[in-house]
Amino acid sequence: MPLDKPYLDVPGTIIFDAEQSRKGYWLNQFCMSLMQAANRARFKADERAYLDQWPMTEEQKQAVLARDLNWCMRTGGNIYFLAKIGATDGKSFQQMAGSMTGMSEQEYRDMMIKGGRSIQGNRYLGEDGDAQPQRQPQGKR
Amino acid sequence: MPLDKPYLDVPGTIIFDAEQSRKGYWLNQFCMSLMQAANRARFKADERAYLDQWPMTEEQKQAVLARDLNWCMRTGGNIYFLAKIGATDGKSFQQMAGSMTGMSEQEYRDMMIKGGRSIQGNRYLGEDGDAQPQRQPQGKR
Amino acid sequence: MAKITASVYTSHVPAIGVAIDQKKTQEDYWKPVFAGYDCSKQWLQENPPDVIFLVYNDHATAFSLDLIPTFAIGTGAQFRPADEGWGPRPVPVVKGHPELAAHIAQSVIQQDFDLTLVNKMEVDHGLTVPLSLLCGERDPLQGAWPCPVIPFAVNVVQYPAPSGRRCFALGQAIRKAVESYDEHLNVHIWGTGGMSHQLQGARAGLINREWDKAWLDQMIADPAACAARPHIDYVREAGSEGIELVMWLIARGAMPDIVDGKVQGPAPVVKHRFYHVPASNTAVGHLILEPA
Amino acid sequence: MAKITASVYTSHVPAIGVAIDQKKTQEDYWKPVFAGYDCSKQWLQENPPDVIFLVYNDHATAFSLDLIPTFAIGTGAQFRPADEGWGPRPVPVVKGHPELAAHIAQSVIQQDFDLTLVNKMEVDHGLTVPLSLLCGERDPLQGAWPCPVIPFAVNVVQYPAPSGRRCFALGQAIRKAVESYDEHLNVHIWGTGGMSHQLQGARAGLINREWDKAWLDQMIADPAACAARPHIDYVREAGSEGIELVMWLIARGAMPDIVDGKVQGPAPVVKHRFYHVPASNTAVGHLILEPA
Ligand SMILES: [Fe+3]
Ligand SMILES: [Fe+3]
Repeated sequence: MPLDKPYLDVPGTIIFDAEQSRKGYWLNQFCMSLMQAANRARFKADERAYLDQWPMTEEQKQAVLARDLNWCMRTGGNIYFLAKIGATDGKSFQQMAGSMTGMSEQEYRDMMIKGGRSIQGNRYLGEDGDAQPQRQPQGKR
Repeated sequence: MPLDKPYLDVPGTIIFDAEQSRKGYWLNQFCMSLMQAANRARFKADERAYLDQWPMTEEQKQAVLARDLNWCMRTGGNIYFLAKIGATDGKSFQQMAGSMTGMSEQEYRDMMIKGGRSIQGNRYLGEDGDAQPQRQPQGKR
Repeated sequence: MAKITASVYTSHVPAIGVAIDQKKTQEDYWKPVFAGYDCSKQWLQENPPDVIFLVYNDHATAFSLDLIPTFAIGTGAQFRPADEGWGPRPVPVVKGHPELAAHIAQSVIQQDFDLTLVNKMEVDHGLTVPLSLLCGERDPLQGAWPCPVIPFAVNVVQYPAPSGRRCFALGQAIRKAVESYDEHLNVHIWGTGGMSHQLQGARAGLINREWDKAWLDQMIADPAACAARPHIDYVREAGSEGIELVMWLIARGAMPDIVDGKVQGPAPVVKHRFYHVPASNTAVGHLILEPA
Repeated sequence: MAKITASVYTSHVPAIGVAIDQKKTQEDYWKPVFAGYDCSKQWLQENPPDVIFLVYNDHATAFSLDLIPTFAIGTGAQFRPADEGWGPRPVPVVKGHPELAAHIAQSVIQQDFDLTLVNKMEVDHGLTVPLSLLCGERDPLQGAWPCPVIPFAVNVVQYPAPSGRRCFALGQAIRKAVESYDEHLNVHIWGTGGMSHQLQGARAGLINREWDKAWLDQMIADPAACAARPHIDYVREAGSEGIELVMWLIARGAMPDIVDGKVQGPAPVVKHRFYHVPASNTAVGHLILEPA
């Protein structure tokens, strides 16, 4: 894709563009299916069997089973779709977002109450903010 | 609807705008259902019973049962939707279009072979072309 | 003739809906958020609209990857609250205004905006949370929203969203459309989403208070310059989901000080301005503007 | 870099598809219609595109009244021929070009066209009849269309369709998008539908030969003026379904003589021009233009 992608040098951030969308098509469509209570029940009853009904890659299935949202995103997932998995698990958006940082739930919540993550050092890849690759995972654990 | 509707003075012509679309919503959605062979079979087996599953007006149902496409259009039908009824009946687009003129199939076909209906007198309501209200229905029958 | 008499701007954080639905609005964490909307509720009661034109984005709810409209206008008679995975929110069905919606659609398409008309869709927290914030709790069955709502969904899920400039121009087209409607109607236009937030990856939780405040200042006073900002500014400075703010520019463009894309009248009156961090992952911004 | 090397224009009458599928092309009624495409088939073989960008309208097939996009671009990998009520046409599945389609979508949205992206849809006679006319019969299972096709659907079913001017501007945006694609690809753009026809009411069967010919002359030589014609001209002069002709202006706008909305280069070369009445209810028009 030769179009300009000025968003590739933002640390810790994957922009959901056409390329990601193509890659994640079935993963995201699987997520959409969890908007029906009956499907959520079927998924909970046997996650693997439910996933196997979708033409997702094995890696996408593993990422879902592991509830590793960063991994899901690398395989083309988008957070608004993936949120349906979290909802099925009874998780809040804050729990989901926090789970991608390596921080504990309490650490992430405290960071937000203190005003959220600072933009300092987190604008461009190569700076030294807490979202930069060299500082992952975050948190004390 | 206070928007300009410059198309209201064209004889023998209903433009499918938002107002018509609202009026014909369920009639047209019923027509869409005939794009599935199973639904066509159910409709053919008992037309009235099939129509009664849709929240159409009684007049719309009567218009469909009568296969009166002009009547269908007055109740909000659009020809591209109504064509699915014709298709279910095994009719061609030419048969459907011709059926709205009062001409016999042969008369309409002959008119088309001779170059179609003339625009003369058929641009504005009040002229004297063959599509004007005062000259309906057409055909020798 | 119909008229746009106010524009309202607010974040539409899903957790705010959860807090309302689970009666947590008086908890310490949530109190300051809802306090910021107390005078807005009062204002809405004193300035009741006949119709709300509500700009929001669908969060992978009504639109899957099968079909993604850039701009979708709800022309249907009603829109049910969607089940986003937690079950539908316990709020009333949203009644539309098919006649005005169809009128706006026709006018705006003829002004070269390529809308998608939607007669059937469910609406998610992007639309219902702002209604809850300004209208308060409403019983899902016995209750009702105070007036009809025309949902207007903007794609900000799959890149590229429409540009700020495009959204700003659209607001102007919507005002022209509303003002050409014969019936006397008092119309509010709401822009929702934002402000700074990021819901993904190692940068999740990003908040940029200074940027948000400067953006608000500029949007009020120099909206054409604000509309000229490229997407990457939002992503870099306000987080990947901060891009939702382009929707505020649709409402701002519909204010009567804007003529031919420029400020040509007195700035609108700021009836209320509120900013709070955090609500869940998000910086909450809220603004009420009335024509001068 | 990719390049638009030709534009093709043709009616897409459903009865033509039926005549092909039922092997009636050599009957007296149909012979002159298909004869008009003989040299086009030859031309296509001698000038094979890598991709066809095919502008057509959906005839209440993929899009019901639930959702009506003004402009929808097919970004999926394949598109099945639809069952329009007679059963699906026995023609091959249409393979898309997701990469180029997504590239064009992104570029054109950034040029302020508010597209709807569609990954899943079935295609009707509006798309498959032009392919059959220029590619000939193809076995639905063993056969294939000669190259990938990007479907581009324009709303002309529910009024208002996009204006001729909007369509003409869109064509220019599509050319810019194609020319910014890195891979070397030879792209044809096809505009389909029309010419004069009316399928409804007492005026059904209307044909306006003089108007059609004058319109073709003007579209070739003075496309900006042609694009300025209001919808009502088409309805009044070319029948209610004659409005489909606005789609031809998208293909015409993509020719390189058009810069900033005006003719600024030598007119394209007319490789072939054909006009015949009738095919079923319709005046068949067909044109092949190559950049000068
Ligand atoms: Fe949002
Ligand atoms: Fe057509």
